[in-house]
Amino acid sequence: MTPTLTDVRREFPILGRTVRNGKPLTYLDSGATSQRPQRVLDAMAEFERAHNGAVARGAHLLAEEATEAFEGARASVARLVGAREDREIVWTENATAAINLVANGIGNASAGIGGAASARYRIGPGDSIVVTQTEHHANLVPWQQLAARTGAELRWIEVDELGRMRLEQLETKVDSSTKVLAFTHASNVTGIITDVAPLVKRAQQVGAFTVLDACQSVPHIPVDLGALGVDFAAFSSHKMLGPTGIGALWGRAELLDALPPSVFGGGAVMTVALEETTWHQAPTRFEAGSQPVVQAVGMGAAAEYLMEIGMANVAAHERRLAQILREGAAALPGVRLLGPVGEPTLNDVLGLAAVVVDGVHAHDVGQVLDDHGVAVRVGHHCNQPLHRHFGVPSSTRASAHIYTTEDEAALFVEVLGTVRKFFGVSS
Amino acid sequence: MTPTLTDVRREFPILGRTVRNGKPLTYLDSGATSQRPQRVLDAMAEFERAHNGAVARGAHLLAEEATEAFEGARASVARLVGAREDREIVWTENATAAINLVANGIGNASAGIGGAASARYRIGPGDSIVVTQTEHHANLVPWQQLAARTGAELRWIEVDELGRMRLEQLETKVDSSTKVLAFTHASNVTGIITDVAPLVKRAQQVGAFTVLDACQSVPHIPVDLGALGVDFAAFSSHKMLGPTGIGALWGRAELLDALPPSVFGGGAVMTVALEETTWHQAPTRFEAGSQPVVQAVGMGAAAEYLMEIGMANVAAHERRLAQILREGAAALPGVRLLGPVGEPTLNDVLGLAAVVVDGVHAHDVGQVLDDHGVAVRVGHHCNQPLHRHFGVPSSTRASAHIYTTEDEAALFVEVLGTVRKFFGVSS
Amino acid sequence: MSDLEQMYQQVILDHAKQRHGHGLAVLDGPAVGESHQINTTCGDEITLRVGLDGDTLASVTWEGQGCSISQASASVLAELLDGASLRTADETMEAFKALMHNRGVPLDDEREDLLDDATAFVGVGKYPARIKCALLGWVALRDAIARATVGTEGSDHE
Amino acid sequence: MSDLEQMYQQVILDHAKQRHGHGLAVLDGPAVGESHQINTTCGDEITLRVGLDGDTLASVTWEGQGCSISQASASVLAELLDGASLRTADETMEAFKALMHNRGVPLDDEREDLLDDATAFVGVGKYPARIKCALLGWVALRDAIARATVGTEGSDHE
Ligand SMILES: Cc1ncc(COP(=O)(O)O)c(C=O)c1O
Ligand SMILES: Cc1ncc(COP(=O)(O)O)c(C=O)c1O
Repeated sequence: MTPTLTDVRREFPILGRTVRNGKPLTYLDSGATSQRPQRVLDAMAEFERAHNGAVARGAHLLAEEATEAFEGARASVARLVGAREDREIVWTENATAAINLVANGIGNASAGIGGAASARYRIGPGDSIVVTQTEHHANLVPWQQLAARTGAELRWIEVDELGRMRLEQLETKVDSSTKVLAFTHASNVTGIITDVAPLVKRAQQVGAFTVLDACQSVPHIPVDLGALGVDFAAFSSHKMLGPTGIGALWGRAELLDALPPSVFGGGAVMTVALEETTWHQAPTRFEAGSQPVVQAVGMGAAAEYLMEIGMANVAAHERRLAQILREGAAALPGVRLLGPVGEPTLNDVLGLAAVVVDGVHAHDVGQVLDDHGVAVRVGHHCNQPLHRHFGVPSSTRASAHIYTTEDEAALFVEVLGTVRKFFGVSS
Repeated sequence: MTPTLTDVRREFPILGRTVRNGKPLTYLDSGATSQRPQRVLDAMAEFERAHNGAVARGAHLLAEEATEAFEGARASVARLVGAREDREIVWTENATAAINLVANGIGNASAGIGGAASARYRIGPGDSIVVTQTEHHANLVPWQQLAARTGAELRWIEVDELGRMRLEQLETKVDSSTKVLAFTHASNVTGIITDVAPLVKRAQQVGAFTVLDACQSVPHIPVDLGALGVDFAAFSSHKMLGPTGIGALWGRAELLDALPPSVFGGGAVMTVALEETTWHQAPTRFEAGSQPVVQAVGMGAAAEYLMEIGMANVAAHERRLAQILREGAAALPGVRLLGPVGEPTLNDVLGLAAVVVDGVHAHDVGQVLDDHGVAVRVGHHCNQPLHRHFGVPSSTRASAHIYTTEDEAALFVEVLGTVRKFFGVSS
Repeated sequence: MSDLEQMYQQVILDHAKQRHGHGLAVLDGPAVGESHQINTTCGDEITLRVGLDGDTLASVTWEGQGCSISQASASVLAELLDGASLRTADETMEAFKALMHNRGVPLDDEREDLLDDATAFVGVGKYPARIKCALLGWVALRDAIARATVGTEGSDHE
Repeated sequence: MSDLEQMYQQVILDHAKQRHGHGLAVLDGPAVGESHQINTTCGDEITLRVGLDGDTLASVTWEGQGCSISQASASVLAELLDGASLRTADETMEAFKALMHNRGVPLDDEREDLLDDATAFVGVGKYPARIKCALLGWVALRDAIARATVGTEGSDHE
């Protein structure tokens, strides 16, 4: 990385705090939510102190300044992810809301809302929606519900014993009935980074829309959504060094312009009579009500920071951490790593490791780590189908970000190695 | 007020800034978005600096502290609005999202989602939804769309020449076909505060659900939602001294538990198989995906601050400002005040004034005010039907909050008095 | 003793391995109640079944999977309350809840006596996120008793 | 001259009152284009209609309502470009856009000449929120020309 790791860590005040028993914090829960650098917090504080006003609504100076900051942030995020136009970025509450925006938009189109312009989105009985077995609930449940609402069939592409999508199933599962293919860019459990090309290719062959869950990719690896060939993508600010309370949907401009909104209110509508309403173009049509303005400013600052460091540098840094976490954990007796391990796949995996300790419940594993100041996530990480596939109810996940050190990754492995002894599980 | 106005103003750093031509800022756009006191900004900064972690998901100390802060904020907001249980407060992106949550939930129930438990929400052809002519787009468009989606009929209660709801129409417009009666607690154009009782009474007679748009009431007057007798209510943080990016839906617990969600994802679901899903109770079922955690902390701090000052004191302060703004504006030649003026109604009106200057467009009026440092809102304020009723396309609105001084209100009136001369409009 | 050791006292680790009352008893009749509870943070589940004989908990059995805290807590509960009066069960439940919200501080002697082995859970009170684990079986118990009392056998809790 | 006076120069106030080209001309034929534009901040609208005679803008008329900036801008536009060549129209549009994004600073002499009365809008560039108002008619013009050029009369823009 261009700035040293020490430089980076100095930007994150929370990393200096101590936790249980006065131990220094070892934050390995960035996959759930990342920390924010001081410059992101400062950008937001400065906005609050001096520029807060209603966006795109007032004629006064504060309103102008707020609008400029808000749209400037959109441009920053657009640049980070390779959007072709700024307006391809739609602000949402989080990534979950972004995916729901697409699913509910298709649902509304299927109910006739949006008229002829949205006819291309209509689905119904006889059509299919395809997801994969490694999806986060956020990219599964909206499609289940859309299927229930429209009568379309929900199919899924299975994964193998390491959690890799069985791409050979694309031929059979994705067919001329398929209207939507939704899949993750990187798994929040196995860390596997998806090879997007064959999925896009197959979807294009059959004329299906592609929806990419980019929640775990945008914060950690270089992503050029325009080049990937997908149609829509969702990601969240709080996982990419930005604040909570905001996420983004990216979509091809002409597709966004044809998708009916599903949240209705001020700002999104061009003219409102009591009888009927006409929508704006994207992104405005989807941004009903007062927007998360200061959060956009923070997310924009986070995007700028990531670009300053360089996403390739971020990815390289996390690749080293992946190696320590994954190889270290996999080598421990009685510990099972979910997903691939070893040199050949390390380039295709995020800096995280989800593990199952034989005979010890994840919650108990996490508690021992916590006692050493190591913050990890326990549970199914909103990914029950994949855990079920692995035959476990839950796991313990350590996940890194740009501020994570190799020593921290090693500490996770070290403490993990003591867990079975603590609970008196024979090895 | 218990703290002096000087004390209060010191809490808002932005009020000390200068704007065009070095003029001090006169912020009269609080109806669009309020400013935030230092203590709200500090509560959020402290959370970021020391307690940020994934809520309700981790076993580590930060996750525990974050969860405690998040739920503590819910309790503060619940107390401010008279919720009977904390879980009656559902976090949303803004008030618009809160109203859509109810409308889309009813839409989903009508499509069979939510099963028997949600049958009470089903509507369809032959049913009616009733709104009023003074609704903000946020409390109109969702109902229009729900009507379009379900085949129900949309009706509206008209307003009189001063913008007051014609309550005598309740008898005819609200009948046994009515399933929803949605209305505002206070108008963002006329400032009129609604007498809720007759609307609730009529809705209860016919068995309709009531949905209150409390966006403009919660920040400005004492509100006890439990006592008002309504079923659901929506309000936004950014209008009540809290941050952008969060709002709340309040609803009676047993009603929330029966309403199907319309945004689907992690956290909201109890168990997820690829085939089907079961929902949590409220509020969790509606809080899909990572939540606006730091925003909740800010909104909670804002609620605590308002309770410390006392909502009755807030209301009394703003009533004086209403008088200066409204009587002052109405007395100017060539200026028309939208809504009531004068002693008899002053108790029933917010601290705002929307005016139309004869022969000068609202945008031009706003520009002259801006040149004097006076920040107001121009346009239709997301309330086109009411403007159409008044026969004007737009208006200029000055709106106050706890930090507004009488001098500021007087300055608005003074500058407003110079506008026609500036544009050479004969008086 | 560190906080961690205080939470995972030996008696807890033992109960987590040798689970009392584990395995649902086959019961019949109107005074049977069953409750299924899930801790959604981790997916832990417990199904608990009670049989009433007048005012006595004639049978308390359960099955489930989860962390050592939830399993041990259900086990201690079954050991303590199998055969107890409804009144004792009520008081014990209340005492256990109070213990959980006491932030790691023991209760008064009277309630400590009532709780017996369950006092070992005192350390859980320092970990708010784990209180749900410890209460899972107790929530199921209260619900199962309610169902048994109204004389309807509920199979699930929805 | 204050910023405000610089924005609202007399020539602008005059045009806002005496609007050139106001009232849509009745035109016929394939080389007619019309565009309807709305500024959603304030609800201002403009409908602008052009008729082409080869490469010449033979007719530029409009109707609409709005603030003095949007009305004056449409009026100046109609006065400047009625009878102009498409090429001049293009260059003038580009120059006007450049002026708007020049933050209150005049352009070079060549473009100033082209803009003529429209240079009076220089002050608008200091008010980003008002740029949309000033551009409303120009956006409609570009759209109307495009519609006329493809030879289809578009009635609305969706
Ligand atoms: C009366 C009223 N209702 C609803 C809203 C919408 O609130 P928000 O934009 O925060 O969603 C507003 C504010 O714009 C309002 O004034
Ligand atoms: C792969 C993946 N998809 C979707 C989500 C949902 O993101 P959010 O909770 O920010 O909506 C997450 C994070 O929880 C995730 O890891």
